[in-house]
Amino acid sequence: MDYNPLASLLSPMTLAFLLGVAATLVRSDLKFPDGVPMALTIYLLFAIGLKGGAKLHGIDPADFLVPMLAGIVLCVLICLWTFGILRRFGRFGVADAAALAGHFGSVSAATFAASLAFLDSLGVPFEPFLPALLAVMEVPAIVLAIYLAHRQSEGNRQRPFLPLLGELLTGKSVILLLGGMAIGMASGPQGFTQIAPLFDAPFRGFLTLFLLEAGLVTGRRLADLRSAGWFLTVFSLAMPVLHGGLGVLAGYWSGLGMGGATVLGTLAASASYIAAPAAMRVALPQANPSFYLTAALAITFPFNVAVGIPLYYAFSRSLFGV
Amino acid sequence: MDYNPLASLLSPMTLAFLLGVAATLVRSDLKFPDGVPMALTIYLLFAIGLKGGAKLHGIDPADFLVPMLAGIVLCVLICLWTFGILRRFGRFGVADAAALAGHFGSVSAATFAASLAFLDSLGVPFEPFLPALLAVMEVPAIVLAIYLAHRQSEGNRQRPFLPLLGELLTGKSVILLLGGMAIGMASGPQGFTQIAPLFDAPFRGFLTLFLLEAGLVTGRRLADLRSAGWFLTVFSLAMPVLHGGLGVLAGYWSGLGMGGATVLGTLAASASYIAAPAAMRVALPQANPSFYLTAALAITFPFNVAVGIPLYYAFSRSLFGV
Amino acid sequence: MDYNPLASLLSPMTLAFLLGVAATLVRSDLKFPDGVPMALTIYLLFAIGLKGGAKLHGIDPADFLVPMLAGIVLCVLICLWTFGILRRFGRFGVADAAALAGHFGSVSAATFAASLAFLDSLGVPFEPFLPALLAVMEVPAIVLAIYLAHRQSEGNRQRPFLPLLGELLTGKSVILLLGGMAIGMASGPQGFTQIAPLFDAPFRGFLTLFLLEAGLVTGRRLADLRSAGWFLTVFSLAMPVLHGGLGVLAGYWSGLGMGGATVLGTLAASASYIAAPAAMRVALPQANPSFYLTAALAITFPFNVAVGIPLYYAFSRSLFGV
Amino acid sequence: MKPVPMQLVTIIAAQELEDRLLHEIKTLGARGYTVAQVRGHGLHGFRASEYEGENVRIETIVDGRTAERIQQEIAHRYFNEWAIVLYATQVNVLRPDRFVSEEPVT
Amino acid sequence: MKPVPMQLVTIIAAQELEDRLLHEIKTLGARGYTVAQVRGHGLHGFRASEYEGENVRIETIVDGRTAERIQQEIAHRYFNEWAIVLYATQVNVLRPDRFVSEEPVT
Amino acid sequence: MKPVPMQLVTIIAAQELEDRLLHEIKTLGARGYTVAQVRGHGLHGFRASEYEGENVRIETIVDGRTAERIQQEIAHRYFNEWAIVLYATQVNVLRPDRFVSEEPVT
Ligand SMILES: Nc1ncnc2c1ncn2[C@@H]1O[C@H](COP(=O)(O)O)[C@@H](O)[C@H]1O
Ligand SMILES: Nc1ncnc2c1ncn2[C@@H]1O[C@H](COP(=O)(O)O)[C@@H](O)[C@H]1O
Ligand SMILES: Nc1ncnc2c1ncn2[C@@H]1O[C@H](COP(=O)(O)O)[C@@H](O)[C@H]1O
Ligand code: NA
Ligand code: NA
Ligand code: NA
Repeated sequence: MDYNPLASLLSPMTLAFLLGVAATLVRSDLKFPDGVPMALTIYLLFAIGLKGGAKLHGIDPADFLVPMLAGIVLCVLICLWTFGILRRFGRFGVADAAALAGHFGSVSAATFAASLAFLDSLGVPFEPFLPALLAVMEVPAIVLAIYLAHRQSEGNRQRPFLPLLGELLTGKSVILLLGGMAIGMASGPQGFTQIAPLFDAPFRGFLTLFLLEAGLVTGRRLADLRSAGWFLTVFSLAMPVLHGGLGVLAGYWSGLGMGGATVLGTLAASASYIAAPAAMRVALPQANPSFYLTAALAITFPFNVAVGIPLYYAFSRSLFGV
Repeated sequence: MDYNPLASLLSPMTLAFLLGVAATLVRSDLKFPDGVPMALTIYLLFAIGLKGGAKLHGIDPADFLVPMLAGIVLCVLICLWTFGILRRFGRFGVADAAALAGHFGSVSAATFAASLAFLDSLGVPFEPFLPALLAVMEVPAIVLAIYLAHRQSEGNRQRPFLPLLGELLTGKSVILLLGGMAIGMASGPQGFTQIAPLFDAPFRGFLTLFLLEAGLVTGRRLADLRSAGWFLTVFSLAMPVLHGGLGVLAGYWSGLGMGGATVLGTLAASASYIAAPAAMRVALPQANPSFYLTAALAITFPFNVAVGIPLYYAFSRSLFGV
Repeated sequence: MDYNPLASLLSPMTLAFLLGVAATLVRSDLKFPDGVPMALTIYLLFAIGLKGGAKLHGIDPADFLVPMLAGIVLCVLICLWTFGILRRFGRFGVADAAALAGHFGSVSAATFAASLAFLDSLGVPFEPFLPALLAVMEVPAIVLAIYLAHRQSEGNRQRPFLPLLGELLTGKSVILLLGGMAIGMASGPQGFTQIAPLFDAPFRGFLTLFLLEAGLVTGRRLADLRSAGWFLTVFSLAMPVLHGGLGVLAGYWSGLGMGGATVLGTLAASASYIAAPAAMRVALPQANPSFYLTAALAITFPFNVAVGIPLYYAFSRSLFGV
Repeated sequence: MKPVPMQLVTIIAAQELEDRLLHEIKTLGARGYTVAQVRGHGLHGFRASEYEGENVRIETIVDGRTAERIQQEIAHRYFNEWAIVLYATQVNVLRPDRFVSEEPVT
Repeated sequence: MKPVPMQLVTIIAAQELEDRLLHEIKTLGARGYTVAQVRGHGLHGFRASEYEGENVRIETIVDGRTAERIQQEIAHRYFNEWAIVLYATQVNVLRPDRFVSEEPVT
Repeated sequence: MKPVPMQLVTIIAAQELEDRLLHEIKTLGARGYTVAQVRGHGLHGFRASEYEGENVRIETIVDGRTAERIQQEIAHRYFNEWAIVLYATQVNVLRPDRFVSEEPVT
């Protein structure tokens, strides 16, 4: 199998993202109508869930218990050490450090989708239960981060913790991913065939549109890079590489194949920019959104899509000795 | 032909609806952006019309005259007796009883689409002109119900009746269904092939999304069940069974096949929740929307999708001696 | 090759447009939700670009240099003479005449798409670089028209010209068309295959929806026909025929095939109704939008879709001696 | 330019009434209006989804006399049957004549 | 009918707060409200995309006493931590009783 | 906290002007604003579809002096050529200092 790392940079997905960034930089009036980005998000999450679920039919749950545990442990660790690093070396306040830690410990569905599309285009197989990994790795770090912030702040107006946890576990991404998987599993491959012309075939096309829009938003955020400072910039480029490597290793050890390990690496390296910002806005309103949005959306996300995924894949290949 | 009634409950369509209800019950923040539900409605109605029209090519109009008449008569009768029952036994006021009668006498396009998807998945054939049935059965009961309310109310501020009729006959569902059929017929199967990748193949996928959203709205309405009262709840479960049976019989007598009779039963059993609420808001503003929305959307609709359609199909099978 | 001009009138695209007009005339409440028309526009422009770009792979740039130059020259000439005619014979003010000249000198992406769909349905081949033609022919006449208006007006509050040019060259249609082509070219046919299920197969279906909506807007504009006056009405029907003929000739001379010449004719004949109105609102706010919107959207556009395209095609056939 | 007081009349009503209400206020002398999509809750329950119907907020700046006429007319024709909320606010504008009704009060 | 002065209380806040704020104002005596989707910019930065979150504008017409209670309560509970803008305007309505709080002031 | 009167300046204008107008009001001292998508009709005809362009309503709460400056500047620069409606309303806010312009009046 001949592998050309440039091909990933030249995929329609990556290029659409760059087009979006470029359009903002030249001050184009291109703008998706209100509601369309959210509609695309709903489609992507639900489609990921459905497709994964349909393939789960007849798979032994034991197969994915270990990778799942590995994923969750990784998220918790990432959250803890990024919090520490940001506090000590970045000199961030408690709320800002915690919010950022929650973002890096959680995962990005769009990056996940890009990694699947990447593997698909190379014909590399991967485990059907990966969407479940995406779902379970989303929440833990966010919860932990909020807990860290609450513990260290002496504010008396903290929101009670339990309802917050409830809100997170019923957030739209969890509902759509797990709900989609349940539907895909219950209705089986036969059921999925009925809806595949919407949820399977055009998936990469919709992802391309989504990334075009994400590029537009990223472009607007690039102006904030200066206010984010060089520490956060370097942090948002270096940590994904570290986390990606650890993720690939964790995948290898927990029994995933070369494709699955690449995806676990991608998940670990990715920073949430849908679920985490929404949660932080509610739970840590005192944290500055400029920091976490710029880091997750404008730096880590494009880095992973363009450079990270091929990197983690190359590492996985060498690890599996291909 | 082996038939498993559980398969309908486990279709992605039905499950998506249940997911929507469940998401609301656990207070998820999942919500479709404004405009998306309406866009899905427009797509479904237009696609139903186009597909039906394309298949009408070369069919003798005489074939569907009798089923259409049967359908209209059924709608009128349903409207009359539900009005009587609600007035006498339910002790509803004139406006509320009339509004409810209009909903049950009219038909639901989503339920119709679910019944076609159901038959498709079983490989049961049905007549191509059924969408025309859907179109002609929408308006009569609504008009009759408004007339009933106006006749019995001594108010002096009644809106004149004729413009109201005009509004109903040019409502978006009639325009999209009949317009779609006309286009499908005029451009023929060859014309339809050009647009089938949008209006045919992904139809069930879009229906799944639509039902997910309908589930979200239904979930919110479930809280109103109490205010609807037990009479309306029982009514909204029992009448569909009666109407469904009558519809299947009417289909049988008027020359439809087993599939067509199932669909006519479904139409009779279904309660409108797009055209009728819109009409009632304008024509009977004094009627309480909680009653008709809860009955049509939160009770009758899910009942038909999950239980009713397989029931009417089973009845049709036994009637046709399969 | 047997060619039946009626088939174009009976294509789902044309019929959907007529349905939209009819729906408005009977005062239907059919209305696309806010944002959907813009989402469809974005889709169409991006899809046109992607598809064209993917086919450009391995084509000699020299092949399309001459047709492009021919297209631009045509746009400039059209802008100049329509301005003259409207000033002298139509007795329009400077701003109104310039705004109209900019619309007729520019091009309409929807008309372009309709002409491709028309050729496709007849199996007539055309050059892959035509979308680039669409892109380069959009801006020149708009810029020229604004320049004409500014030169002839003694107002002291003119907006500086350069930023205006920048705004036009980074307008969403240019970005999506050229950006789409670049992506299509860079990722090649193999990249396009990945996204074709969204951007290729359902293209005509989305175009049908777009035209349905354009019909709704056109219907509302028809009431303004009276205020537009008979001169503008005749002008908006006659000029396209002239421009269409010249465009076909220019295509023939510049080395395009029969299909390409038909499309260049269509482009010349078409009047912009997305980019030009947006530009004129900003650059010539004193011009009356009723004139240009009614002319471009309610007269020239439907004329081209229903009558013009088959006409230019027939002319091209005879020119090429088929 | 000096700010001059005018009346801003706001109407919140079911979207289905939009065309009729706009026609009324134009007939009563309004020379412009602005419409926004809103959702709401009131004595007639929720109006916040496609099925329940949504509301529109119609705003028109008019002179005092026209404001009164609009309020009285809408109240007279719609208050009994419809879910409508109507109020007037004093605002200051710079070009009063562009808002003043051209028609004589009849 | 004669116009009677009432208070229109407007709250601009993050969409995530919508449900809680509506609950508060209902509890405090508001008998209806109207909600619109808006975007904005303020001391807490931009709120104009899916990722940044959007704002809602909540408007409720209430009697003067309820207006005061709403303003004090929201200020007390939300001003410290949240991006909220809150103001009251005097408006004239025709049917005052439909806006007056039913609950006694406690 | 005690309510303090401030000025709410509202601008209704073509969406194409949004960026420029926001820049103007920020330069003139506004410390925040809220924007809503609206459609409308006025002396310059309809603005209610993608082709006609839509309007935005920009609202900013400022102190009286800034309000006056904004009104005069916008009037001076835009009224001649553009379809713009501009008005000011008195509102009561609880935290006046968050709205008061930081810049000296020049
Ligand atoms: N007190 C209020 N304040 C603001 N808006 C209201 C109020 N009451 C009702 N509304 C709005 O007016 C619509 C109709 O009111 P109602 O007739 O009370 O149902 C509601 O859906 C709300 O959008
Ligand atoms: N001066 C102002 N005028 C109007 N709206 C404002 C103003 N300041 C803030 N807002 C709105 O209130 C939201 C929260 O404000 P802030 O807490 O200042 O970020 C902003 O996103 C704006 O929508
Ligand atoms: N009298 C008015 N009341 C409220 N809004 C208005 C009024 N006149 C104009 N507008 C709004 O301001 C925009 C531009 O106004 P105009 O310059 O009159 O066309 C319109 O599209 C409306 O949205
Ligand atoms: Na991560
Ligand atoms: Na029925
Ligand atoms: Na042209």
